[in-house]
Amino acid sequence: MSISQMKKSLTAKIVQEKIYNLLKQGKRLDGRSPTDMRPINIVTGLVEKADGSALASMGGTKILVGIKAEIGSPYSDRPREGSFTVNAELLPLASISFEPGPPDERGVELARVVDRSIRESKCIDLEKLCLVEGEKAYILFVDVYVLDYDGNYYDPSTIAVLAALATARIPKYEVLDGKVEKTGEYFNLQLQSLPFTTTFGIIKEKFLVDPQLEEESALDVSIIIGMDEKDNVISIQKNSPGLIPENMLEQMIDVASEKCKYTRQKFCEALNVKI
Amino acid sequence: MSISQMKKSLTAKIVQEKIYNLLKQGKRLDGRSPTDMRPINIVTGLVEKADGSALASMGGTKILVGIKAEIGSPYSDRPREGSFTVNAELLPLASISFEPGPPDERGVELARVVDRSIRESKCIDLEKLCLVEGEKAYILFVDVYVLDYDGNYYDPSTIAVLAALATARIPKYEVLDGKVEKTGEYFNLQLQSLPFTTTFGIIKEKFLVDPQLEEESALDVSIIIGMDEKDNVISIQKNSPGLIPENMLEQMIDVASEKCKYTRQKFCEALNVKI
Amino acid sequence: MSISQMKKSLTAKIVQEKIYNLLKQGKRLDGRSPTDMRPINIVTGLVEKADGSALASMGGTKILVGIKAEIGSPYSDRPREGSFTVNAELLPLASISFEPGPPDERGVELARVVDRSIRESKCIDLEKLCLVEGEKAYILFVDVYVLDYDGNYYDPSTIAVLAALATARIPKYEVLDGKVEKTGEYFNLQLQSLPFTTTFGIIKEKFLVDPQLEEESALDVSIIIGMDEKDNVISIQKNSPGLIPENMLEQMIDVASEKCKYTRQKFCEALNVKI
Amino acid sequence: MVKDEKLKLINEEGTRIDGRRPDELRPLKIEIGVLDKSDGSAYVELGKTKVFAAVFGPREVHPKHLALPDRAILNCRYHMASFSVDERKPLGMTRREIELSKVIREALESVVFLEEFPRTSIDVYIEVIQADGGTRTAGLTAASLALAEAGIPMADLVAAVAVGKIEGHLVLDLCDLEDKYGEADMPVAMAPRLNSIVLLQLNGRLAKEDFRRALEFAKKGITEIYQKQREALRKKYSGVSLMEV
Amino acid sequence: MVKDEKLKLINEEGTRIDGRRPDELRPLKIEIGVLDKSDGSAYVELGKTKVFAAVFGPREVHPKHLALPDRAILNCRYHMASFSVDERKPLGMTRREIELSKVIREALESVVFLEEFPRTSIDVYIEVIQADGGTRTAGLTAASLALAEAGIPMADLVAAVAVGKIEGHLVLDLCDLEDKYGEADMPVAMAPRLNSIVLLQLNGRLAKEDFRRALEFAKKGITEIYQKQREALRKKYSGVSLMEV
Amino acid sequence: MVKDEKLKLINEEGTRIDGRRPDELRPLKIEIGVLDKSDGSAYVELGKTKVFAAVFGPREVHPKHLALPDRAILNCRYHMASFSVDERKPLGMTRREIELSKVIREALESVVFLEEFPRTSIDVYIEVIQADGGTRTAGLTAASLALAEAGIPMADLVAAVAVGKIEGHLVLDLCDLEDKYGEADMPVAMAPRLNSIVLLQLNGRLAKEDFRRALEFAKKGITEIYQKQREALRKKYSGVSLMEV
Repeated sequence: MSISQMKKSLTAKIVQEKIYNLLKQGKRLDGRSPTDMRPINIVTGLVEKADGSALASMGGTKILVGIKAEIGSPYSDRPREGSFTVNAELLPLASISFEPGPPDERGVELARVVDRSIRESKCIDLEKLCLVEGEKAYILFVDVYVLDYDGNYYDPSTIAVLAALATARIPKYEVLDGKVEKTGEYFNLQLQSLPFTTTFGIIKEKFLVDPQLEEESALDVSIIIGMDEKDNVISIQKNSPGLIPENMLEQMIDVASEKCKYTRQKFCEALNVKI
Repeated sequence: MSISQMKKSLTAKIVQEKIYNLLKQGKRLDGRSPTDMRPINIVTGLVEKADGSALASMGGTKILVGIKAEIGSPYSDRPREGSFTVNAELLPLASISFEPGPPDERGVELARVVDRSIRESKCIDLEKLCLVEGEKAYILFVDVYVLDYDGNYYDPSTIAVLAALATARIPKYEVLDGKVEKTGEYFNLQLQSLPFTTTFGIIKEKFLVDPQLEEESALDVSIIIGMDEKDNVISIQKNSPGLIPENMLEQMIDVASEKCKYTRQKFCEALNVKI
Repeated sequence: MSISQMKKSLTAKIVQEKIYNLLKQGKRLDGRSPTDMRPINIVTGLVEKADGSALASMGGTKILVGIKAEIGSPYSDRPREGSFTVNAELLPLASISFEPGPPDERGVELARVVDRSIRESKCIDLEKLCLVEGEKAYILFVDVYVLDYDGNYYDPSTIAVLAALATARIPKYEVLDGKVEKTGEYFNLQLQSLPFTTTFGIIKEKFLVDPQLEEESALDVSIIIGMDEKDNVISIQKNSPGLIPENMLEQMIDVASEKCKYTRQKFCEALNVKI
Repeated sequence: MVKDEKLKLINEEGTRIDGRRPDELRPLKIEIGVLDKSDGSAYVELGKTKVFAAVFGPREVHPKHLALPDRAILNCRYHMASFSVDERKPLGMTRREIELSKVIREALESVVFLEEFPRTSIDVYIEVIQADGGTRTAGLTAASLALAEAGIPMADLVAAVAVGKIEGHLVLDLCDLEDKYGEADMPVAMAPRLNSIVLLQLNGRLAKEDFRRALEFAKKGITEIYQKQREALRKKYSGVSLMEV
Repeated sequence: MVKDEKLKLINEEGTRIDGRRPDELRPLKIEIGVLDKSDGSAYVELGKTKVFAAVFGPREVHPKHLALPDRAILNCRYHMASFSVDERKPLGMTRREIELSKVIREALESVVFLEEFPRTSIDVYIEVIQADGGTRTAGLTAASLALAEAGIPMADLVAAVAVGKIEGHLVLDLCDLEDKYGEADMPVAMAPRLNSIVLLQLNGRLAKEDFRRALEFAKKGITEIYQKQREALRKKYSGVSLMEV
Repeated sequence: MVKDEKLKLINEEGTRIDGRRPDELRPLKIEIGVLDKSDGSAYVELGKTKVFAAVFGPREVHPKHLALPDRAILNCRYHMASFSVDERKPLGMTRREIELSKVIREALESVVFLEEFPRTSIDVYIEVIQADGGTRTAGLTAASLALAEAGIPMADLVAAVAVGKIEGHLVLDLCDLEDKYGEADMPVAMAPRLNSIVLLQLNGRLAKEDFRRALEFAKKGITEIYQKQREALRKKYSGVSLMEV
């Protein structure tokens, strides 16, 4: 059962008015322009026990991602491929609005939106994750934890997941006499695509990207657009109640294309990767 | 923990008085006689993805049943038999008194009472559902959904289950080199018995069958009696608080015998089956 | 999430004062001296369907333990050993303060503290519970139920578990042509150690052992100390909020040593075992 | 369960596997007041079936909005110890336990004067420590005594037993083997003084003609149990207790 | 899913596996008021996709402290019958169902005048009885009609359909096979009179240039569905009902 | 875990596998105020053990009937990231996490002046992002700092460390390997200024005579940690922060 949580109070309306007035002048509360993103920081490898890990921040929002590889059976309809699973938890230490307990609908939505970008862009070569056709394959567990929440956990989550994947060192296994054993060697995942997302917030006929917390609570509606390096749209999620005027969409797609490029560049600089 | 929900309010007592006065004249709120059932309607095969399905209604109460066959292991103490499992959900769209979430005690009781009729009447020949002794057998998942609830979901649930079973086309499997594969053919279950139930409601020293919702809330007590075509009692469930005068039971067994015959006849007409 | 339940009311403070005044005179509410335990009673074998069972009481606190052996796989890092699992339930019939439902943090803590004593004392020879190295081994399920709760369920739980283990008759299995079957014979576990625990309650600078319910609610803090027959400390658990003056610990260890010896003696008498 | 072909549940003389006659109860042991911390409690042993029951209340309802203005809520949990059955029962409530909790509660609601305690709850806990057939009926027999000890007013005690059919013979008080391999199992609970049924279930096949006789068997057993319940209550209140743990 | 190499989803003439043109909807059947006990209900069939929706409310919120002082709470549960899909869906809500319940609820919140019913809840239940692609959009189409029948005031009806890409062609209203083996699936819901999007998701790869055209396809489908919704409402209120169970 | 026979945890000179002396702590790093959205937070690294803690409160209790009239409720959740351990930990709270949440909460309750904030709750969240032994003690060390940063009044800071026995030697601050293959592990938390124990557990075998010495070792470690905690708090309030993400 999904329960509505929209409660736009009077205060929120005053904040909205303020943000809207700024937007009309091309400005925002924290000095950014409507299409500016907050600073991106990426630290990888801080969890040595994970096979890949990254802590990414976008402004005050911090995301920790860890990856663990296990050996399991391939899906029966994809015998030549390994698989991956994305989970996300909105940790209660990240925000007064997050509760301890199993992921609520927001956590589930975050996991599924991140999963969609990774899956549809085919950035992981799943065929390389097969060990023995139809019998043994790698399963990657990608676990996303929101550590500090200052608005927009979508974009930095995708960044952290890609950083963890890009720097992961997966233990190699081999099958000897039917037994699966570690060889002691490692391999890299060699990502085939770098899909990023851009989160948009709309107030009246104006939009902005990467809303911080105060903005987020004042939005009329928000939407996430994911794009790969070939300018394909690979994921969209309208993730709040509200009307999106149909004629705004194309413009947002254009901005998403530009912002995802920007994020990709920052990502590659931080990880010292060529695009 | 099972929690008492009996709350007979003043209104209920007035309704009870009214129904009781009618009963004394052999009448009921909707014009039926005390031992009349509401009209029975059965539609089969509307869910093509199920291996068998039926939508049965008794008056305003509508039940949807679907059957899926899977291949699994036989129980170790019954190596030569397949098996079946009945689940029931009181869907929240069926009634203001049903809540979303896992089945509560009413849903569990419904599933177990229906299961009991099917199991004890041996209407499914479980030995025909064995593929390889001790290793592979068919498992039938029989899922019952109450779609619209106007009293007495027991009797139409059994009808819908039997209709789905009687018209099911189960995909045939075969075992080739240790692998289980579909042959592309189908088989029918050929039911060995047609057990139906009759739900009784008692007010003071009078009883009626197939209570509709308004009557149900005014009953002193209710009981379900299941019988097969050989006049065996195959399931009984007193399913509400209240006293049943011991000397009423035999008479109710006689009426149940007659009503189950009637239901069986309607069922066979609807499905165009001979008894 | 663990939620604080400490609610020391005014009444509790008055009771505390009373108990403290008695303690200063070396006395207690029920006439015991501070280091006296309540009478211990042990009945074994009352659940014939269990492979081992015992009902132990310490004063008004009654614990029922049953053991069931099953055959499963050894842990991959301990291929030559069987295993055991301890579960504990604070049954709602034992106390107005226990709720039905899955074990809360108190039940979990009880199970883990009992488990720790059994595990760390190595009283069960796990290597004797291996059937086929790396493939088949006995798993013992040790289930602890608190039946009547008059304070201190820790010490009698350990007694009941050891009594059930000491008197258990485990069905022997053998592996024939890859199939695991009962031989019809039984074996005893031959415990290698008899670790008992002593529960301490502290009020101001005084302590007592084996608090009954009224005392328990008046304690400043409590701690459980487990020791084996060689005077090794094998488990400690501070199990309530509160400060333990560091200089009281050594003295409590000495008393625990003495009390565990006493319990061991009572245990051996009751079961007619030599130490 | 596939019955071993050689297994005979009842011989030509009508003697059952444990030596009983068809209409004979297993040895019955009843103790009242066995658990100190509840408001009322009882222990019932019927052959190897062993059951505790305890009652708390009437007490305040938490959270308060669940309380009923005109009567008490009766809660009931029927629960089996994991080791009470042949194959270890996993932790948590099974669907069977949920169903039996409901029918047992409804049986008790039939006799307890709930309207005397508005806004409160009465909580009944049944713990089966060994299950050898007839646990719901033994549990109900015990629960009714626990309610009596707790001083909860009732129109009558509830006494309960199962009746069934094995190899064509009607029998009283089935043990586990008879239940498993028999043709029918019918648990019955009555308020004997009121001549009324408070719990009735049936599993199996019972020819219509057999039903009346089965009910007579049940009534015979229930009368005996009711007698022993009253005796135990009398003994309790004359201050003699038997159980020693 | 690995697509069988011989499987052609669309041929050179632009004909799809079920014979449709790229911009053609599957046969659509709409019934209003099919479930008596709810305040409003609807049944929608789009090809083999079959969905019920029912609405309860506005009604009191339980427990009361969850109520909002200035508006109604809208609850929504999207749920699939276990047998609605090829592989039996286990009981309980999957993560997919949880996500879809959220986006569907948000789509409905976009049009319902919630502030007219402070301190109440409006509960929307969607049951998918057969899933052949487009269940969330069919569910939304049905839910919006159920709300209308329940008399809940809305700024507009919501009409919804999926659009996607298969073997390089944009197509309207994907069936399950097209969804599985196609390149992209984009469910779209609109409040047509307001020219606004209320639900939008995308799964797959859609070149930036294709996006505009995909949206046009969706709008075409939505216009047709909207038409049929209004017709069904008209028919309902002129007293004719088609469904017979 | 079966220890590889060749594995030596400590050599004849008393040097441990990571080069430490028996009574030496691992490198300790403390940061305060690392998470902006909580009322207080801290990060503690002890060797490879890495832990975040954050505090919210005092704040209103929901639902209200859980509030206590005379004091604050202290809630605590100790939780490990799935990837913090060698074998991936499944999602959800394990029994170990439930137990540790309880003993950590009780340690904090021993020093926090709860009676100053009646009818409120103080919520402590500990997230272990890498576990290499001593996570509960590092978590407690961090939680106590987070409480301090949140301005919650305490009788003292809590400092904590484990002490244990490996191959016959007492050692301070066990790493994972030493914990797994050693003979005993005893986590200790103290309110040092009060000379009092607030958490004490033991797992393993420790001869009675060893107990006093083990406690001395723990006190030595706790004194060092307490020193660094106070330093970190001083540094925090003089405005210097080290952590950069």
